Amino acid sequence: MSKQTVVQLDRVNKWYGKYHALRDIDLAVAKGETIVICGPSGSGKSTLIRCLNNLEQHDEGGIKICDITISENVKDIEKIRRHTGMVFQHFNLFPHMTVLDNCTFGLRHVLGMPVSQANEVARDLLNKVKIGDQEQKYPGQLSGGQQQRVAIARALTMSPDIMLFDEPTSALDPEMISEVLEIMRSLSKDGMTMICVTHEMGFAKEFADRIVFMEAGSVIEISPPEEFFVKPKTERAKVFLDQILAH
Amino acid sequence: MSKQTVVQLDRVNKWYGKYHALRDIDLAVAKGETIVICGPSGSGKSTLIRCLNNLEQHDEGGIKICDITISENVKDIEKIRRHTGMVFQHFNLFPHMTVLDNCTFGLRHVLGMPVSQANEVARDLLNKVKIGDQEQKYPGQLSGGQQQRVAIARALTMSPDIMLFDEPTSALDPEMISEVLEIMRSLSKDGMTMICVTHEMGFAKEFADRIVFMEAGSVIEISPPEEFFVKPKTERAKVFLDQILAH
Amino acid sequence: MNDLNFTGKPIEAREPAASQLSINRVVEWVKRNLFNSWFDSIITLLIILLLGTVLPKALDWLFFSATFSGAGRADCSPDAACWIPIRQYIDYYIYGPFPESEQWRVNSAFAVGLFAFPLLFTQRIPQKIVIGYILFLPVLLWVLLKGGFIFEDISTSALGGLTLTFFLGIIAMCLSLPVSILLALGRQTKLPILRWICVGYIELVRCIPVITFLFMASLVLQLFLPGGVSIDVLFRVLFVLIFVSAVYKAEIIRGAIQAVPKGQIEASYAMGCGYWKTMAYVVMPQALRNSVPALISNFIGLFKETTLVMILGLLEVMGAVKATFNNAEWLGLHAEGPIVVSAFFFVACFSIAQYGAYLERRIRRTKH
Amino acid sequence: MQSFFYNRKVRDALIQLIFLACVCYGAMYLVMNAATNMSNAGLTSGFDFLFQRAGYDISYSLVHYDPKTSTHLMAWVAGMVNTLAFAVVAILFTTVLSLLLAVMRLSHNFLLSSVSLCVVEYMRNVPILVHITVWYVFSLTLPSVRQAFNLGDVSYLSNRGLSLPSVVWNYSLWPSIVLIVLWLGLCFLMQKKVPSKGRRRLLMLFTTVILILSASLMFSPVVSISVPQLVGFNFKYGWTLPPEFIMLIVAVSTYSASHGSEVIRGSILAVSKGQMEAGLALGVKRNIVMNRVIIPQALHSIIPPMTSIYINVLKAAALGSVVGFMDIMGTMGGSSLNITGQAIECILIVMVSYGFLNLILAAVMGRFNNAMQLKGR
Amino acid sequence: ADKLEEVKARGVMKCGIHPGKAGFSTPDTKGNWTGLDVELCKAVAAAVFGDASKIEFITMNSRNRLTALVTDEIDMLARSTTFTATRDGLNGVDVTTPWFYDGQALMVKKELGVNSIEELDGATICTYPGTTSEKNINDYFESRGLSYKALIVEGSAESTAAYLANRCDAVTNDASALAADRQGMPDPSANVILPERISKEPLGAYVKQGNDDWRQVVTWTAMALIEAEGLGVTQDNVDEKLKSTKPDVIRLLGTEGNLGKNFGLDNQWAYNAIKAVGNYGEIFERNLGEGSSLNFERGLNALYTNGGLLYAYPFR
Ligand SMILES: Nc1ncnc2c1ncn2[C@@H]1O[C@H](COP(=O)(O)OP(=O)(O)OP(=O)(O)O)[C@@H](O)[C@H]1O
Ligand SMILES: Nc1ncnc2c1ncn2[C@@H]1O[C@H](COP(=O)(O)OP(=O)(O)OP(=O)(O)O)[C@@H](O)[C@H]1O
Ligand SMILES: [Mg+2]
Ligand SMILES: [Mg+2]
Repeated sequence: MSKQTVVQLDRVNKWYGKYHALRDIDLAVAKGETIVICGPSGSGKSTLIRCLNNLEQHDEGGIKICDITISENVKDIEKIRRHTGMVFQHFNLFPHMTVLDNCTFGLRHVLGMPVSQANEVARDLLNKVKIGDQEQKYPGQLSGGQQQRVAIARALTMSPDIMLFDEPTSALDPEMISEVLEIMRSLSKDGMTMICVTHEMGFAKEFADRIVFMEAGSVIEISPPEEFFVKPKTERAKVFLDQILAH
Repeated sequence: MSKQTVVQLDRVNKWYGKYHALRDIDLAVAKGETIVICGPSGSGKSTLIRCLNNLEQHDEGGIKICDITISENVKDIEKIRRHTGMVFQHFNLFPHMTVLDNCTFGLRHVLGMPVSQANEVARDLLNKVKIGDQEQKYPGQLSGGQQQRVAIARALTMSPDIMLFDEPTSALDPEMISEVLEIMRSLSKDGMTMICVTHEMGFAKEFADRIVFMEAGSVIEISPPEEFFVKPKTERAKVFLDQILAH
Repeated sequence: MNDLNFTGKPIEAREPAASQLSINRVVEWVKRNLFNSWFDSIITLLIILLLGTVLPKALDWLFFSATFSGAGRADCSPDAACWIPIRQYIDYYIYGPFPESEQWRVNSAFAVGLFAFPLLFTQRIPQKIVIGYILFLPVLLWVLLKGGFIFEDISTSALGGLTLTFFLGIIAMCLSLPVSILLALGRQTKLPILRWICVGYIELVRCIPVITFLFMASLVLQLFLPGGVSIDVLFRVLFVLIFVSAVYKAEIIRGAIQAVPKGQIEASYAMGCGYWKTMAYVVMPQALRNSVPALISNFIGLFKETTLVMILGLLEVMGAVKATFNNAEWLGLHAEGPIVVSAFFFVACFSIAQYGAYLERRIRRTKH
Repeated sequence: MQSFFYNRKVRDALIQLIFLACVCYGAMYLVMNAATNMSNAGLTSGFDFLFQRAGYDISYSLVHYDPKTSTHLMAWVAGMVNTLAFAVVAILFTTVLSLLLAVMRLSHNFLLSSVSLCVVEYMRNVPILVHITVWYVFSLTLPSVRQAFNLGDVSYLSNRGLSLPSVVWNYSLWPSIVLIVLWLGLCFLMQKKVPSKGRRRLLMLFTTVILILSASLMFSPVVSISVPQLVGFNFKYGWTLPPEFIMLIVAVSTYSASHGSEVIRGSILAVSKGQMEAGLALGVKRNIVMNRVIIPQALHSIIPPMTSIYINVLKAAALGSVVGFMDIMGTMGGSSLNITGQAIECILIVMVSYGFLNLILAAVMGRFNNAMQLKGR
Repeated sequence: ADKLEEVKARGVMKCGIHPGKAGFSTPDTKGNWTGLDVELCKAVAAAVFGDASKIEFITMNSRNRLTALVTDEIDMLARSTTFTATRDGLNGVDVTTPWFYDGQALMVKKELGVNSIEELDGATICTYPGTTSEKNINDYFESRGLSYKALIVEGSAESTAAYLANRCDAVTNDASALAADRQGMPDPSANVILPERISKEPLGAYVKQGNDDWRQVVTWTAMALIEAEGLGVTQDNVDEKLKSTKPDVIRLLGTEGNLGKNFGLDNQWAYNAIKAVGNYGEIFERNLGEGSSLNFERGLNALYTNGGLLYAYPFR
C-alpha cells in the first residue's frame, strides 16, 4: 500500500474482566480506504471500532490514528477524537437540541466557533445529507433514517479524517436503510476513509476496499470483497455468508 | 375460490383518534391459503392483523373468522382467539416461565387441561419446531431464533385454524432468520391458513398464495406473487419493491 | 476457552497480565482521586480539616469519655454521654411491657418476620410460596404477639418498644400489598368510574400528612362506627398505616405493571386468556418480581413512619426511649435518647436498603 | 338474554354501577353513624367556633395575630401562612441541597463523594421525627442572645433565631406603577428586538436588577432597611426567624434532599451512556458534555419524582408542632381542637387545607413538567 | 349497663396514663409502670377485683385523652388532667376527686434576678400545646396587661431543653412538673420556681359521663386511701388493723357495715386497695417524696389536719 496509513493497529488486546474481547488485532488502513468489518454477533466488532477513538480503552498493543498514539494523555485523546467521526447504531442524537444545534455542538464547544459561522457549516452538511429543511426540528420528530443522516452530518461537522460506523443501519426499518446507505456511498466516493461495522453485504460488495471478518475477538480474514464473497478463505466465513445471504 | 372461506373482512375501517388507520378493507382468505401482507412502515399492516383477533377493535365494517363475527360479545371474542394463533415481532414469550410452561400456558388456563396431558401436547410441538431439548430453559437463555420458534410452538398448542404472524423475523439477527422461516415454510406446506406481515420477500415469492400490498391504511393491490414481483399493478408497489430489494 | 481458527491456527484466549500493588499505584490513586486539580485539592484539604476538628471531639463525647456502666445518675460524667440508662432499659426498648415469661414469643416473631428477607433472595423457591408466606406472615405475627389459638391472649397495651415498631411495620407492609395491587389495577383499568375513584383516593391520600390520618383514627374514627362498637387504638393505627402506605405501593406496582411489555398482555389475550387470568399468571408475577427493590425501600419508609404513632401516645421504640428519659432519675439527658434511636434506625434501615440495592442489581443483571 | 350479559359494554357498566353503589352506601353509612353518635353524646357540629375568640398565642406568625382578639379563623390563617412560608423556603433548600449532594456524590474526588454518601445514607435511613428532635436539641446549643454570633453587624445568630435586616416598604402606589410600566415596556421591546432566547433572558434579568436598584435609589423613602439590635431580652427591629422554624427547615430539607439527591443522581445516570459517548466522540470535553447534554436531559425525568418529594416537604410541616412550630396542624389541629373540642371539624379543616395546598403544588409542577417535556417523544 | 358491670365482666380494667411524666407515670426497667397516677389505677383495680394486676395501662397524649374516655377505649383516665368546669360540663366526661393539688407556676433562672411574674413583661415563655397551661398563661398575662411571647413545644424534654438553653426566659407548667424538671437539671439550685400560682390545678381521675356507679368507685377508692392515711392504716399494718376496734377503721376495712356492697363491690374493697398500694402518704413518699429522687414537699397535698387540702368524706 503506497498511500499514507492513517490507522495502524499493532497486536491490540482487550479484556472485559477475564473475558478476552480482542485478541492480537493487527490492521492498517490507508487514507481513502473503505473497510467493512463483519462477523457474528459478539465477535468484538463494536469493541474494536470503539477502541479506535478510545471510547473503550485497549489493554495491550498500540493504536495509532493519524500519527497520534493512543495513550493516557487526555489531550492526545481529544485530538484523536477530533480526527475521527463516529456514527452509532442508535444515532445518539441529543434529544433536547434541535437538529441544527446538534450539528453545531462540536463546532461551538470544541473549536469555539461563533454561532453564525457554525450554523453555516452545519447547514451545508445538512443539505448534503438532504435534510436541510428539517433543521429546526427536534430529533424525536424525525424518522429513524432521517435521524441517522443527521448523526452522520453531525460527525462530519468536525471535518474528520476518518469516519467510524457501528452498524449504522441495523436499527432502521428496511425502507430507511437505503437512504442512509446512499449517504455512505457518496461519502465513500468522495474519498473519505471509512471503517464500517455493518451487515449490509450489498454495500460491502460494492464499496468496500477490504472486508475484515472477525470471530471470537480475532480477525480471521481480511480480503477484498471480490474474493471474500466468492471464495472466502475460512470455513467460518463461508458458513456466516451462507446464513446471511440465504434469504 | 371454491374452498371454505375462514377469514372474511367487509369494508373494515379503523381510526386512532382522528387518524384513519384502516380504510375500507375487503379481504377473504380461504382455508389453507398463505397470505403475505406487505407495505411501507405505518401503512396499517400490524393494525389490520391485530384487528383479526380483536387485539385492536375496528370501528366500522364486519370481520368474520371461522363463521364467528367479531362483536362486543366477550364469549365470541374468546372463541375467535382460540381459533387463531398469533406470533409477534418481539416473541412475547413469558420470561418467568420455562419454555415448556410457556407452551402449556394456554392449554392449562384456557382449556383447563391437566398438566401431564398439556406437557405431552407441548413436547410434541416443541419437537416439531426442533427445540425439544430446551424445554426446561427460560426464554432469556435462548437465542432470538429459538425464542421465535418457541413462540410459534406456543401459538400452535391451541391448535388454531389460522396463524397470524406480525413481522416474525424482523427482530432477529440475519443468521437466525432462516431457521424461523424454515418452520413457517413447513407450516405452510402442511396446509395451515396463514396471514403473515413480513418483509422477507424470498419467503413471499416462494410460499405466498397471494400478496396484499397496503399503503396509508388501504389495500391497494392483491396479487399472486408471480404477478406482484414481476409487474406490480401500482406505481407505489413498484417503488417499494425497488427499495426493499435494492440492497 | 480454546476456539479453533478455521485456517487451522488456534486462537488462544489469555488472561490479562496481572498488575501488582506498589507505592506508585497508591500515589497515582491519591493523585487521581484526591488532588486532581487545584480546586479538588482545596476541597480535599477542607474536608480533612473539618473531619480533623469535629471527629475527635464527637468520638470523645460518644465513647472515650462516656460512662457505660454504673448504678445511677451519680456515676455519669457531666460533659460526655451517659449510656447507663440505655443499658438498664434495653430490655424495655426491645420487648416493651411484654410479659417476661412470654418473651420467647417476641423472639420467634422477630425470627419469623426477618425470615421473609432471605426468602426474597432465593430465586429457586417458587413465587407462589413466597407470596403465600408474606400473606401468612401477618397471621403468624398476630398469633405470636397478640395471642389466640394456642397462645395466651396478650393485651395490645403490652406491645411496645421495638416489638410494636416491628409489629406495625411488618403487618402494615404485608396487608397493604393486596390493597395496593387492587388500587394499581383500579388505576389502570379502562372503566372510567372505577379508575377515577382509585385515582381520587390515591391522589388525596398522597396530599395529606399521615399524622392527620392518625389523629383522625385516634380522635374521631370511633364516631363513624355504629354505637357500642369500639376498635382498639392499635388496630386503628394499623388500619391507617395499611391504607396510607397502600397508596405508595400502588404507585410502585403500577409502574412495574406498566414496565411489563404490552406484548406480554397481548400474547396472553391472543391465546384466549381473560383479564384476570392474564393479570394473575402473566403480568403480576413479572411486575411483583421487578418491584421487590422498590417495595423494600417502601418498607423502609413505612418502618420509619411508625415513629409517628408516638405522637398519639403509643410507645413504639422512639416513644419508649422518650418515656424512660422522663424517669425522675434520668431527667435532663437530652441527647442520648435521640442518638440511640437514630443509631437503631440507621443500622436497621441501612442494612435493609443495601439488601434491596443488591436485589435490584441482580434483577438488572438477569434482564440483560 | 345471556348474550346481553356477555356484552362487553353492559358488563363494564354493571361492574361500575355496583362498585359506585358500594362506595356511596359505605359513605352514607359512616355519615349516618356519626350523626347518631354525635347526637347521642350531646356533641354539636358546625363551624361557628371559627368566629369565636381563640385565646391562645401562636409562637411565630407572619400575619398579625393577637391572642386577645383574634378568632380561630385567624389562627387558621396564621397557620396557613406559616405552612406556606415553611414550604416555600424548605422546597428551595431541598432543591439546592439535593443538587449539591448529587454533584458531590458524582464528583471524582473520593473524599467529597464519600462525605456525600455518608450524609445521604444517614439522613435517609433515620425517621424524620428523629431528625427534627436532633436538630432541635442542636439548635439549643447555639449561644444565647447576648453571646449571639455576629454576622457582619447586620445579622445575628443565637438560640433565639436568626435575626436579619429587613426591608421596610412604605407603600406608595405611584413608584410601583411607574416601575411596572417601565419593566413591561422593556420586556415588550426585548421580545421584538433580541432574537436569541438565552441572551434575552440574561438581558431581562440585568435590566430588572438595574431598574430595581435605580428605583430604590430614586424613591429612596419608599424603601428603608431595618437592622436588628439587641434591646432588653431580645433582638428588636429587623426580622427574626425563630429557631423552630429554621431547624424544622434544616431537618426537613436535609432529609428530603437526601432523597432528592438520589433522584437527581439516578436520572443523571439514567441518561443513556450513548449520549456521553456521542459527545466525547465529537472531541468535546467531559464536563461540557455533562453540563450541556447530560444534565439538561436528566432534568426532564427529575420533575415527577421531585414533585412527590416536594409534597412530602409540605406535609412535613405538620410535624413542626413537635418542636413548637405552629403550622395548620399546630393551630387548627392542635390548640383550637383542644380548646373547642370540635375534633371532626378541626381535622377536616386541616386535611382540606393540606390537600388544597398540595394539589396546587402538584398542578404547578405538572405544568412545569409539561413545559419541560422533550419534543416529538 | 354501667361501666362497673362492664369492667367486672371483662375482668381487667383499662387505665389511661401519661406516656412519661416523672413521679406520676414512668416505666421501670422491666416496663412496669410506676408513679402517683399509676398507683391510683392500681388501687381501683384492687378495689374492684381484689387484685391490682388486673389492669391494663394505655398511654395517652394530651389531645386524645378525653376522647378515649368517651369512646370507651379506657375506663378511667389518670393522666394529671385538670378538673375544669368546661371539661366536666361539655365533653361527655365526669370528674372524680382531686388526687393531687397543683398550681401552674413559672420557673426562671436565678441569675435573672426575677422575683415575681410581674417582672417578666415581654419575656418568652415555654409551654405545651393542648393543655390548660396554654390558656392560663394567656389569661394571666392578659388580665394584668402584660405581654409575653409563647413558645409551644410538644414534648416536656424538648421544652426543658429549650429553657435550659435560654431559648425561652421562663417555662410554665404545673409546679410539680417544674420541680421534677428542675431536679433533672445540671444545677437545680440555679433555677427558681416563682411563688405565684397563676392557676388552680386540681389533678385527678376522669371517668365517662353517665356511669355513676363507676364514678363512685373511683372517687371513693381515692378517698379511702386518703382516709387510710388519716387513720394510720398502712400497707404493712392493714392486716393487724382488720382486728382493730376503732369503728372508723373497721368500717373502712369492711369488717363492719356494708359500704362495699353498696358500691357494688366486695366489702373488703378498701382493704384490698390499701393492701395493694398503701395509703396516700405512702404512695406520695414512694413516688414524689423522700423515697424518690424528686423530694417534693407535701404542701397542699398534706392532710387537712396538717395544713393541706386533702380531705376525705366520712366513711359512714
Ligand atoms: N462493557 C462490557 N463488559 C463486559 N463484556 C462486554 C462489554 N461490552 C462487550 N462485552 C462482550 O464483549 C464481546 C464483544 O462485544 P461486541 O459488542 O464488540 O460484539 P459485536 O461484534 O459488536 O456484536 P454485535 O453484532 O451483537 O453488536 C461480547 O461477548 C460482549 O458480551
Ligand atoms: N395505539 C395507537 N394510537 C395511535 N396511532 C397508532 C396506534 N397504533 C398505530 N398507530 C398509527 O397507525 C398507523 C399504522 O400503524 P401500524 O402499526 O399498523 O403500521 P405498520 O404497517 O405495521 O408499520 P410497521 O411496518 O412500522 O410495523 C401508523 O401511522 C401508526 O402511527
Ligand atoms: Mg456491536
Ligand atoms: Mg407493524
